[in-house]
Amino acid sequence: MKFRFEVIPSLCIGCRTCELACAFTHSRDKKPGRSRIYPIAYADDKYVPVVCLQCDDAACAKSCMFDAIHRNEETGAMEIDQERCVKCMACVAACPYGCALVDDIHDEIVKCDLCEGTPACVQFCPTKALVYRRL
Amino acid sequence: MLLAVIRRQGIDIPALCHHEAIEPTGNCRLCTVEITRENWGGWKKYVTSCLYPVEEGLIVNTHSEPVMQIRRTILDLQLANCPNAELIQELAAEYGIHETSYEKQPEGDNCIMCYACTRICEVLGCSAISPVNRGHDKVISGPFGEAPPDCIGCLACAQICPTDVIPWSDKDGVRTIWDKKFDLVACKKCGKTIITREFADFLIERRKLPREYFNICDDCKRQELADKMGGIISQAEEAAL
Amino acid sequence: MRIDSIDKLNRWREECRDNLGAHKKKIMVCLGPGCLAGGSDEILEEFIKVVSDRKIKGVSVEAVKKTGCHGLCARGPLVVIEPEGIFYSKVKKAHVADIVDKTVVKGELIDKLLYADETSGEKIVDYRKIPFYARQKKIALRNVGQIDPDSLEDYVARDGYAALARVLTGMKPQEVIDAVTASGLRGRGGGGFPAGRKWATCAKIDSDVRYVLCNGDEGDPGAFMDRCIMEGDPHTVLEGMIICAYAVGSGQGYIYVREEYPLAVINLQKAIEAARECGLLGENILGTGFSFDIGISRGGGAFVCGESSALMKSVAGEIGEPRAKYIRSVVRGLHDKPTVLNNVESYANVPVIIDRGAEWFASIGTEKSTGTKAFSLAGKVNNTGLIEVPMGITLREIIYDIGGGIQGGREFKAVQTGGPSGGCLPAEKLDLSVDFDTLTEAGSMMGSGGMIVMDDRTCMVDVARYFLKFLVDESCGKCVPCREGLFQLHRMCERICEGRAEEKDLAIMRDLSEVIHRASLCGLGQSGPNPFLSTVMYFEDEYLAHIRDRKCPGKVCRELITYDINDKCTGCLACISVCPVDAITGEKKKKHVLNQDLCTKCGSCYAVCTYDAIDIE
Amino acid sequence: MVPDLSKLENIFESNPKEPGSLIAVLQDIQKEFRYLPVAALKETARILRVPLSTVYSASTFYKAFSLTPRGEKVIRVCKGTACHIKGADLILEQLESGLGIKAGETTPDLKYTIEVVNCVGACAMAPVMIVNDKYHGNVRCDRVLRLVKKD
Repeated sequence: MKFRFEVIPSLCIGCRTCELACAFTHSRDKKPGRSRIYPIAYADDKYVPVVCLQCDDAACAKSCMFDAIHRNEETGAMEIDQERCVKCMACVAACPYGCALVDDIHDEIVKCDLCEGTPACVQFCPTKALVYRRL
Repeated sequence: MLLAVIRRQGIDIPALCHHEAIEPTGNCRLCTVEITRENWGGWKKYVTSCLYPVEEGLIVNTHSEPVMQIRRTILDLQLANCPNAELIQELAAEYGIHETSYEKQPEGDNCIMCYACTRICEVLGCSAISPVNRGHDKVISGPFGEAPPDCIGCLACAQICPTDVIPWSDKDGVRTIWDKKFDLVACKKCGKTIITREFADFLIERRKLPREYFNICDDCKRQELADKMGGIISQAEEAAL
Repeated sequence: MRIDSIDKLNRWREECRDNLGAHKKKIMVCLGPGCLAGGSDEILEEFIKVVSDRKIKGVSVEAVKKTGCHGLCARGPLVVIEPEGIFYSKVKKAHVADIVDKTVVKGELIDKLLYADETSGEKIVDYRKIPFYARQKKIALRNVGQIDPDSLEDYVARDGYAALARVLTGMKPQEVIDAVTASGLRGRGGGGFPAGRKWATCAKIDSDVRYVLCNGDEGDPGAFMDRCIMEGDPHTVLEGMIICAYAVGSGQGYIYVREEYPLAVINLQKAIEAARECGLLGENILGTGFSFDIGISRGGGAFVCGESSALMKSVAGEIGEPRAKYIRSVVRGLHDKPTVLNNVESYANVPVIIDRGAEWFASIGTEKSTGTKAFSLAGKVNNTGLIEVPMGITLREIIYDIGGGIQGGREFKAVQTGGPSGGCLPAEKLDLSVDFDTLTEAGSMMGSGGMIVMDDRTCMVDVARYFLKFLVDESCGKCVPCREGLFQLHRMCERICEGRAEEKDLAIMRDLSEVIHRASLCGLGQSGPNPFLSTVMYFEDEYLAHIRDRKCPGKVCRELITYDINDKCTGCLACISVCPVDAITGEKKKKHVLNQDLCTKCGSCYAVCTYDAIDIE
Repeated sequence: MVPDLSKLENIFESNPKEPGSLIAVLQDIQKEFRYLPVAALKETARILRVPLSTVYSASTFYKAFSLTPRGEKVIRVCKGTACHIKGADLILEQLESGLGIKAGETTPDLKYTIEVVNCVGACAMAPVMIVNDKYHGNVRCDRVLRLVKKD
């Protein structure tokens, strides 16, 4: 892995720009996709942007019986191969952080793919609470 | 295989029994293409591209008239076999067929016998369902036409089915598929359900995943993560003060 | 006794010959499928009983021999008295004592059991002089009907395992392959692929394990040659396979026998055990260091398992659904290893090719189809039975000279070869040469060797419908063109037979046939439309008669015919007793009456009426 | 009628306990019980370590297997080409009307089963009918029932 995605909750103001950026980046057929990132309030006006941690020993990949989730060695992202995915929801159930998601609009299981190396959320975060940096 | 190369070129050819998660078997025949070689002296062969290996010097025609004739006839036959399958209707219409030329099967259940469901179940390691009987009487079913004992209710078969013919439902915390009922794991916090208890147990055992991963739903797990991180941050902030 | 050297085999052969003595009296009772259907097993028992009762000097119970199919099934049950070759036909249990007392003891002939020529009525004593036999040339069937299939001694006495001995001691594997290639032997299962080329390909592939398989899944309806070889001369199949195994470097083989042939399984099993016991099979064959063993795999009753990839799956204990053979089974076959698969008759030819030389074999038959071909002659021909003829013979010679013409002197209409994958040829094709390429060109095919003769009371549309129904039943159901296409083709054929079709349907059927042929996964589907295509090619007028005039010229299709009773009726009650729906009423010696409303047109009355009193319109 | 499953032990003993023995084991079971009892199939799946669905699939794919008990006398009518053109249909019709069952069925008293087979390889004697293992050649439709009842 050459890159790491970092979140700095203290900078997050819960503006949900990342959500919009993510959804629009993943649009298809003129329809935005489901956002893979969520600023979630843990206290009044305090937020944590919850997004896939791209775990080393990732439960999503382990739970996939059809070998559809693999790490992109370039970006470090655990990616779902939609051609192999049969939407059995194993990863959705297994991810300990709830970061494998059902995209009802496109009828797919989705998760953060780090936008192939240029995460839109990072670009659009007004407070620089999201960082993607080379190791 | 040839199909992958064809699709990579952006050429659209139908393939109903094809799925990356399962081995190709060539049931639907729709991905048939015409192949030849310079030294074949004009001789042509019709092969299913999902099964034909890529070879140097192969000349492939994906839309020649005989190939189109094959696809039209197969769709026409499928339209007679499963007149109510939307996917077949759409595809047939694409190939200019709106009404079948053959005798419609009144008992048609929209199954195109692609084996995708049985193959995915085999990949999963359950092989709960299989093709039963042979020839035109062939159906997909559990052993003895009953609820399959090896089924864990994962839904892979119903999801992979190109014509959506495997009925299932999730209702009141219970999933029903193949006439078998499964308890769905309910989130301990909000009650939301995602997969069946048997599927969860299967994953826990086969893939050595901790049981607690399956106790709560994805929504609550995200909230939990936020709360946990928030707690750490708050603590750090307090310590800093 | 274990034979651990070639010398020992040769010495034993001399012993066997002495024991059996070509000059000695022998009573050969045919236990081929045809004669068995006539009760020849009881006749054999009776012979054993009578001969042991009589205590005749020089004729012991050993003189009574059971054999495989002798050939002329139409005249069965058959008994042949050797060495004279006295041929007794239609023998009944009651004749046995007479045959022993008169013919065996005194040398007298029993006139009523002798063969009478179809036309002249002339009696022929020696079967070798009967035209049915005289016109044949036997290579693959050389021992069938001549030896006791359970006796390894019988086989060895007739040069059995001599070819194997020669191969193992004097020939390199490549030389064996060269010999088979030079002989021009082509696969007798129907495809006609050169056997030598198949063996050479298999031998060349780098692999630790190779398999030799024998296809005994004789699924074509109307074919029973392979059955007769497996039942009547099992050792020749084993010897052919062992020679093949030596040539390609295989240590294990399997014979796949169809479910319907239990006797073949028994006889092959006995032969395998006998050969193993003598060191002709198994470890260190004939003391040469070469090892090869054979197992039997029983089929489960599925025609499609005659297809090579399905057969291999079935041998491996799986469901016999074919796979795409873009990588051929000779490269990746049983358990994904290189595999040679030939049929029974092909292997039966191999020992003779080695024994008498490739050149000799190649001199028989035509240039591109060398050697002979076994056929089972059946249908409406007089001499139904098992024959072997040199390639290049004409259909007319087979049907009229050997087959003795059409039953009841009726008119020949068609001959069906190649089973469900083959086709029907009309009278104008009777002078065609019987070889792989000519038959294929004519729209039929050699097939495994079923030859069914049809007369003017056969409806060609019904024949097409019959084969299509067969294929619909036997389709594995995996791929769409075969499962749905043949199903629809059969439905349309049915509509023609029922007089519910339109002329444009024929065009749709032709187009559909083309696609089924091109797009099906395996040979069953690809050749599936042939029964329709060949009949519509040669008998289109019959199709049109059904469609335009709603008439069945062969008077077979029920929806298009009516039965009635004419004045020839003598009131014998036969038709009344046989009518399954009680549509015929009447009293003894009074003309019977057929109620058309009840009649299902099954034709039972016609079949039993001996007074020609049933009319079909 | 409850099948005596203790006979299964011999069958499993005489075949290698591996998935490749599936067809052979099913054949032995069919021979022993004259059909494939459900319990025997479940046991087969367990012992050979083959999915039950595969066992069931094979049981329905091959014609030699029957999932319902067959009669004491299994009458097999050959429908090979030669038999077809020589009137095999008539024989079948006689049997069906005479025994009151259709092809593939068994009489309620488990005495007779009628089966249709695609050629038994005795074409020269067409039409052919087999009662248990006894072949009858050149069968005439008016003699069918007598032959069946006699054997």
